Amino acid sequence: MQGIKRFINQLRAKSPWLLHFDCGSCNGCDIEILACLTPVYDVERFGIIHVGNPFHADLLLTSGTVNHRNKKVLANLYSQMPSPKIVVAIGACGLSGGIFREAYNVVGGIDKVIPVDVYVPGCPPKPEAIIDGVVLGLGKLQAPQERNGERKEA
Amino acid sequence: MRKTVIPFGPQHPVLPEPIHLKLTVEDERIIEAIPNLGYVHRGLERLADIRDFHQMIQVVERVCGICSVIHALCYCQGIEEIMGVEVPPRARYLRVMWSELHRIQSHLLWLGLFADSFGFESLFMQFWRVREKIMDISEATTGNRVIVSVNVIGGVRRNPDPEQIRWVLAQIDWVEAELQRLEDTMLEDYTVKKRTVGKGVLTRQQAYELGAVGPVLRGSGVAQDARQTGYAAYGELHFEPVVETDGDCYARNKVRFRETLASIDLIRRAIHRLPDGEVRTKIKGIKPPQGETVNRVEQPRGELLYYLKGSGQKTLDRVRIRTPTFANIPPLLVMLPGHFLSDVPVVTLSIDPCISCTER
Amino acid sequence: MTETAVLILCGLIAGPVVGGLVSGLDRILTARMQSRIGPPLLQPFFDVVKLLAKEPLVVNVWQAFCAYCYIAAASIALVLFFLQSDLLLIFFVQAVGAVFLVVGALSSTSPYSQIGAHRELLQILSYEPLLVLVVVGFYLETGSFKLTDIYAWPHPMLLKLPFLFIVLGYALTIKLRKSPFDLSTCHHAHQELVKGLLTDYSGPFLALTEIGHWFEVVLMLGVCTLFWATSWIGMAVLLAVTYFLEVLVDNVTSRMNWRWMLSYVWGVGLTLSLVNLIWLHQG
Amino acid sequence: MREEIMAVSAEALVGEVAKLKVLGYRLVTLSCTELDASNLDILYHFDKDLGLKHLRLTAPKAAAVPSISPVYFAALLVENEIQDFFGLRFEGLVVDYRGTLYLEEEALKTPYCRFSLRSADQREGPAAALDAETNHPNAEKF
Amino acid sequence: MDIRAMLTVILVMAPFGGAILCIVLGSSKAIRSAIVLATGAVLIVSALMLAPLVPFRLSAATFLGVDLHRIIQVADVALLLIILYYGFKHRQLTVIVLAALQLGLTIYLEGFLVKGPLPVERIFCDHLSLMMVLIISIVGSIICFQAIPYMENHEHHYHVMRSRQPRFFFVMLLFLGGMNGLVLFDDLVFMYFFFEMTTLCSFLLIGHDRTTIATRNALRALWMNSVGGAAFILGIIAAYHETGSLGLQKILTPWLAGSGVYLLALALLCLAAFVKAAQFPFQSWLLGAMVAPTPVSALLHSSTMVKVGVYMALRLAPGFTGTLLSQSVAVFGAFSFLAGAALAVGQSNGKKVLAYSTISNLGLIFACTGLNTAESMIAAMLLLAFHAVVKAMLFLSVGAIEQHIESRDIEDMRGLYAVMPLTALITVSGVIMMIMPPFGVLLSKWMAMEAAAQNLYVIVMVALGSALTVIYWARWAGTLMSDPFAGRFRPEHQPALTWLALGPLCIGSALLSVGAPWLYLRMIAPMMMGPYSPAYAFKAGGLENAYGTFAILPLSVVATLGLVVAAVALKRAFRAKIVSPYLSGLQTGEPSMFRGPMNQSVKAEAKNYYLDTIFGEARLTDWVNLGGGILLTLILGGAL
Amino acid sequence: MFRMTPNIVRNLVVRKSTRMYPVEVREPFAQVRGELFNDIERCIFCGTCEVKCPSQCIQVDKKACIWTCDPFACVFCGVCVDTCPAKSLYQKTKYRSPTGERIIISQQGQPRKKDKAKDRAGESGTPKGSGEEKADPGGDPAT
Ligand code: NFV
Ligand code: SF4
Ligand code: SF4
Ligand code: SF4
Repeated sequence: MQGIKRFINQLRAKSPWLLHFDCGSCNGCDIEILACLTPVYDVERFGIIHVGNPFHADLLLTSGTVNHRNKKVLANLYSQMPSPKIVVAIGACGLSGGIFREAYNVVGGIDKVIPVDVYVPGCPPKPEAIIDGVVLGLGKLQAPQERNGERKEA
Repeated sequence: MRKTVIPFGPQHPVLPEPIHLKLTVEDERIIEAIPNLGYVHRGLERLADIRDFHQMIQVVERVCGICSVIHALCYCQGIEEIMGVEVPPRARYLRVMWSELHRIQSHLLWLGLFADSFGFESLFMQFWRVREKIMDISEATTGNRVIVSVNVIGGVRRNPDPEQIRWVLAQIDWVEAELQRLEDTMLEDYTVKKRTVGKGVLTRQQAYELGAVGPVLRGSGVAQDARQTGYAAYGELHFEPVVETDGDCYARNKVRFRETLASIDLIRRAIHRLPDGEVRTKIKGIKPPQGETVNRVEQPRGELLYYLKGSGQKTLDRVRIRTPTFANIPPLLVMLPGHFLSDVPVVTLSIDPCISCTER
Repeated sequence: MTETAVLILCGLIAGPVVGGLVSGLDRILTARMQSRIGPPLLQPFFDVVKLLAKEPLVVNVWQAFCAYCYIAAASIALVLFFLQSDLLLIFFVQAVGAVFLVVGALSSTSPYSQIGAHRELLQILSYEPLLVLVVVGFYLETGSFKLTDIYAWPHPMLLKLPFLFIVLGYALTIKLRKSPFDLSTCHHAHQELVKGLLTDYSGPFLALTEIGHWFEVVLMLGVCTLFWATSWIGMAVLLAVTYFLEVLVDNVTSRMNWRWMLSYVWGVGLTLSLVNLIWLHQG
Repeated sequence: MREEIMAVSAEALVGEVAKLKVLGYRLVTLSCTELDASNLDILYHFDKDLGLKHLRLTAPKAAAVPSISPVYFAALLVENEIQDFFGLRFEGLVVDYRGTLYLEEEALKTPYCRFSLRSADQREGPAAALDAETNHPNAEKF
Repeated sequence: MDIRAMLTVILVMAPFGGAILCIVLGSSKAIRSAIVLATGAVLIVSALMLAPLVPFRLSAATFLGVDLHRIIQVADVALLLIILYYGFKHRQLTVIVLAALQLGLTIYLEGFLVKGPLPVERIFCDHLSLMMVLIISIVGSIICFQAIPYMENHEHHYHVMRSRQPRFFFVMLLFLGGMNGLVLFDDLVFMYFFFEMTTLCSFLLIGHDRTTIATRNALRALWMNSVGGAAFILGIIAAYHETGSLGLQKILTPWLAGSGVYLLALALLCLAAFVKAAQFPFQSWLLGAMVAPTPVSALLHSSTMVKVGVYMALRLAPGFTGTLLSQSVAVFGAFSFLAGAALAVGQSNGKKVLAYSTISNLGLIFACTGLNTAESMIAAMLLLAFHAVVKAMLFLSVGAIEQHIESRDIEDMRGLYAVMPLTALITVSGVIMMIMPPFGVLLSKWMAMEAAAQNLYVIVMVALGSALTVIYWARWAGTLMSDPFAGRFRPEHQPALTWLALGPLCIGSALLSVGAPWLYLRMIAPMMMGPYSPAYAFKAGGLENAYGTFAILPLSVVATLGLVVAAVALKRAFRAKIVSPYLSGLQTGEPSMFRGPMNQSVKAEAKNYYLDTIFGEARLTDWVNLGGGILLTLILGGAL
Repeated sequence: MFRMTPNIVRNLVVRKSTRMYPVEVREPFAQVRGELFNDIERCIFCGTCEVKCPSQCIQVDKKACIWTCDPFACVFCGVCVDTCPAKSLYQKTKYRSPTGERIIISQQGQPRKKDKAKDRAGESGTPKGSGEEKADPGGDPAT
């Protein structure tokens, strides 16, 4: 039983399907995320598919600042993802609101709304950094019990 | 009739950015499209209250990552105009170079996304593969891939050496060669044409009156491009706008593709005529901006307008940004009805929407 | 009896194994065509196992039910194929799966899944008649609908049914959900319908539909082998070429819309098959 | 500003704009700035063959301004935006979002009215609560 | 008296008796119900008792001492006079002309043409008749049972002051008797009488509600069927002229196939059959008939009366084997199959979908009849039986649904599972039985396709048509289950008689499907003689012939197993977390609502595709009528 | 319809354009603006960076000589680096790596006079300041 569990957890890290939600980003981070999918970085090597649908996703990549309108969307999407799930916040905006922290319609980073597992700093982060972040997230996917989010949900 | 109501976006794989369209369709034919914005609205114009006019450069760059260079350029030109700062010639040429590089990457990005919007995944991959080269140029010459932070008031921050310039030339040659290989597919392929020709038609009259800008306007046969005003060094580079007359998605596609090639050409010419000398005028000691101005430049998506107003303080009274997509959304709303659901991504993408620019 | 049992087992195992491998190969080939490296060959299996281990979320329990029915029908169809049963019957059983998939998608209230379901219906509408005509072509040639007789036929069928093979190609492209016919749902989700038909399936239920799809892929490829059933080499070459062409077409075309699909597939497909059938009738 | 600016009154506005349309001008945009606690300054930018022309309207916040969106459909977005930002009412908008184009209830109302905002903090209810937990380092600067 | 004769008399006369009782005593609900139930029970029992006794021939010379032929002559004239009366009452010129024509022809036939004493062996009951009798008696009675609560509700809903139910049940029961008579008699004149009787019953029942539209559609049905009647009597005259006989079995003498007049006679009889079965271009009466209360639609317009058409064609088929007429009937039938399916795709009115589907299936039966091989005849008969049962059940479900949600539009049935779960499930299983193996309808369709493979025109149309069929059924089934409440099961209340009708029909049709091999062996194989040789062997739990095999029993077993597994899995799914469907991240928590522009809640809804631009009635009707008309002309012209 | 075919076939035969990150790591270009560091030894706590930073993510406590930076808010624009009078700030070419939790950089330096700083600019002083990266307790996510 234990072996099977470990095996499955290993497979989880081999097939992370990601959902990208642009949560009020300036596109800088978005295009870098997209760039990861394209030939030069080709994250499909790791089995990553951009599924575009929370029901199929294991990994939520969010970029940008949370604002009052999109925070509901963000929470909705998160709730539609089947666990185990990992949230990776991309870019200064997603981490803390970045340069827009003080703007009136900015709530702050992603973690104001949903639990974040990995923070990828940068404005925007390089595709390499995003890949690093995803890999870090995969580690957490393999050991779901240590996850931040799980703790919260339990 | 049987109406289907579809929430299209904000999270939707064909929309790279969150915008919501409440689509009412009948048997897949759109009869009404009502947009809802505000998913990217940050309110950064208001940040001018707490950031001084230098810091605002970084802020307006982050209006949008795809067109950041030109945002900063427009902003700096506006401030320079109010403050009466003269920009050194080398800086003006470098500004052209970086602007055009930026335009190329933005257009390549769009060409890829557009290919994706009609389900041509491999073409998407090819455009983005080529685009990485431009990103490399950015990274090497400015220090960052996307938001390059290269414009400052009074000039530019980096001064590439001749070695680098030669390297840039070699890279864009490669890009041009690759693009020519893709041209046949993007402009002549049967399935591509089937999906784009006759879709989202905007007549010349409509485009003009609805205030369309950029490739949307030029795709409808109006030869208007803010670069014709000759800002930066465009006046000396004999710039010619690219025009197509059909006004459909295919025409816009063609405009953008040809513009990409034209930009490569512009870079070559700019580099060719690149003067030596300073790249940055010192502005120490000049009073902070006082007065108001309107400045316009050409973004990849069309004409960008900054209205700046200062009252001699470190912070500006008002920064108002009218981005090209903001101007192109009303034409989009006119174009959508009557098309099929499967054309929504194509028609929407054909204006190259940039929501973060629109909402700021 | 034992032989039957072995064949049944073969069908049940070959479906997922071969189907998964084929789709793994497909992904690699696609990646290479796009100048990428692509995932490992076993990636589809990783995906499915992972999906099976995910938390089950449902939007409507009937969807889950339909997923089971889909995979059941798909596997039965393949088993019948291995048992060399009646070809027409096999297609009918296969259609059951397709219908259940549609019903499942319709049972969600999301417009994406519903529109996807309707597009899938239109896809069924496009390829079903073609498949029937292909089967009729076999019948006219061999005088039987039974696979035993068709496999026993001493001449390569391709020589007599070349147009019907092209027609089957259309059906195959639709069934494999490849461009230009990936309308109801597609492998890469950059589509106006998100994931269309499969939008609201998730976790284990999505895995079921995926495995069901593998069964169908193997079944369709099996039907392709009928066209050169006289030698193993011919069969293998035919399969390889067909599949390569499928992937190629997927990569050199954009997605079209269903109106085009219906008129094109019916127009060209029916004409081609009629030409071929009349030829068979005369000859 | 380099280009000419023509002052208009609210009553003459639509007529003036219609006249420009006949002359072949197209609307570029509107720029709105708060002058003081009760007045707004609206600039209407027009363009013809890359030449600009501006109309300047000084509008009291309390009174509604006639919308020019029936003349120029393109004005619809920007007028809605000004409704959001400054709380000014435009009468006769083709599609009226009533101040919800960008903003949710929790967000600041009329965020660009710094004079009035300073006097009466309009944040209330959930917005205020959210503010408290956001605790911007520069919050006091607002 | 011979038991067979007794049963025959009961099967024909008991409903008449019941009918008369209904109109005399039926003003009280209880008595009326009792009469209907009793009649139904008698019919069911006698039909079942008849089963082991077939085939047989009986002579029937007199009834209660009067010459039977004389009775029929008088009744015939009376019937035509009644029709004439209705024609005058509603000032419908077509009806008057056609009725007068028929009257004239009847008198000509009876008075001038028919000479000499007629043979009295008038009753002929083989397995085909038996199958019809079973359908009429069992399915028909069940439908009448459900009509009891239905009509109660119906009148309640329409605020009918004076109940017209006695009249309603009078006609319904009368009709049952007429139908039994039609299939048990072999004498063409008798058949003609009963044929006209069903026409009249249909007219009365369609117009039952007396609304303008009901009256109009009833009149349309009347005049169209009168065309059929006229063709019928003309056919009789031609047949008598050619063969000198009025016995159906007698006139089917293949050696006459070369004769033009003989073929014309058969073609005319086929024409009558086409009209009765509402084939294109006569489909409009059947669609109009959908305004009638739903039990009427179930009884007359799907499972019994329209089947008269195919019954006649099946009877006539041996008479035209190998002729051009046969070919054209096949093409005509296939065309109807395709056109009916296409038009059904364009419909959102549930009853109209059912109506078109009926037309379509009848078309397939005609096509099989026209193909005229052993396999195709088997297919035709199986389809006849299965279609009757399943379609009746679907009609009754729609009736129940209609009364509950007050709409018969498929769009309004969206998420019906949440409102009436059991009925929804029964409807869905009906749909499944219509399109999926191993159920009987598909079994017969499979046989039909394999039989049709030789005929390119037919197979192409059948292939297209069956794909279209899948569309409209699957769409409907999905719509019923499209439940925003995600599958919570609520109890549902229906009158006991409704369950009594729906339950047995549902279970019965499933069992019948499993029993298809025996149905074939017992009921159909014995009839495969003359030009037809028994085609299928019962092997390994399936039916198999030289070129095809359909493993019914193994598939049924596997399907049942699969169902059990899926049901177990369903239990797991019931425990799973239920989430809102994908709405681009905008869902608000209420079912299918999303947060749209201007911060408003908007309902996300998707409507089915009806492809009006391709398959809409307005678009297609003229074309299919033209097509049907041309083919019909070809049939009649080709016969000459 | 098959105009893309030459490209596809070409892609099949020529080298793939994929960079095998993380197996092979490409050298970053020179002058790339990566992770920000403060050579706290040199810092004179003048506060210029705090004033100039467009993201306002630096706080300089002039009295206690603490230089704090929120790396999650930093946009790596390099303005602080350009304006730092003591040239104590610098950016590496490597980007800042992702982490699992919130971090605040806080560095404690030694108080010193402005003019002194210029003298000592050339010297390589022994590190006296202590830099630390610590998890920020305030960064607890809210659900
Ligand atoms: N080009 C551009 Fe922008 C600007 N300004 C605009 O719509 O991309 Ni994000
Ligand atoms: S972190 Fe920078 S690049 Fe990313 S969204 Fe924010 S401003 Fe744009
Ligand atoms: S600007 Fe340089 S010296 Fe001044 S406080 Fe900042 S880091 Fe220290
Ligand atoms: S790099 Fe830019 S954002 Fe980061 S600390 Fe320096 S000035 Fe601030």
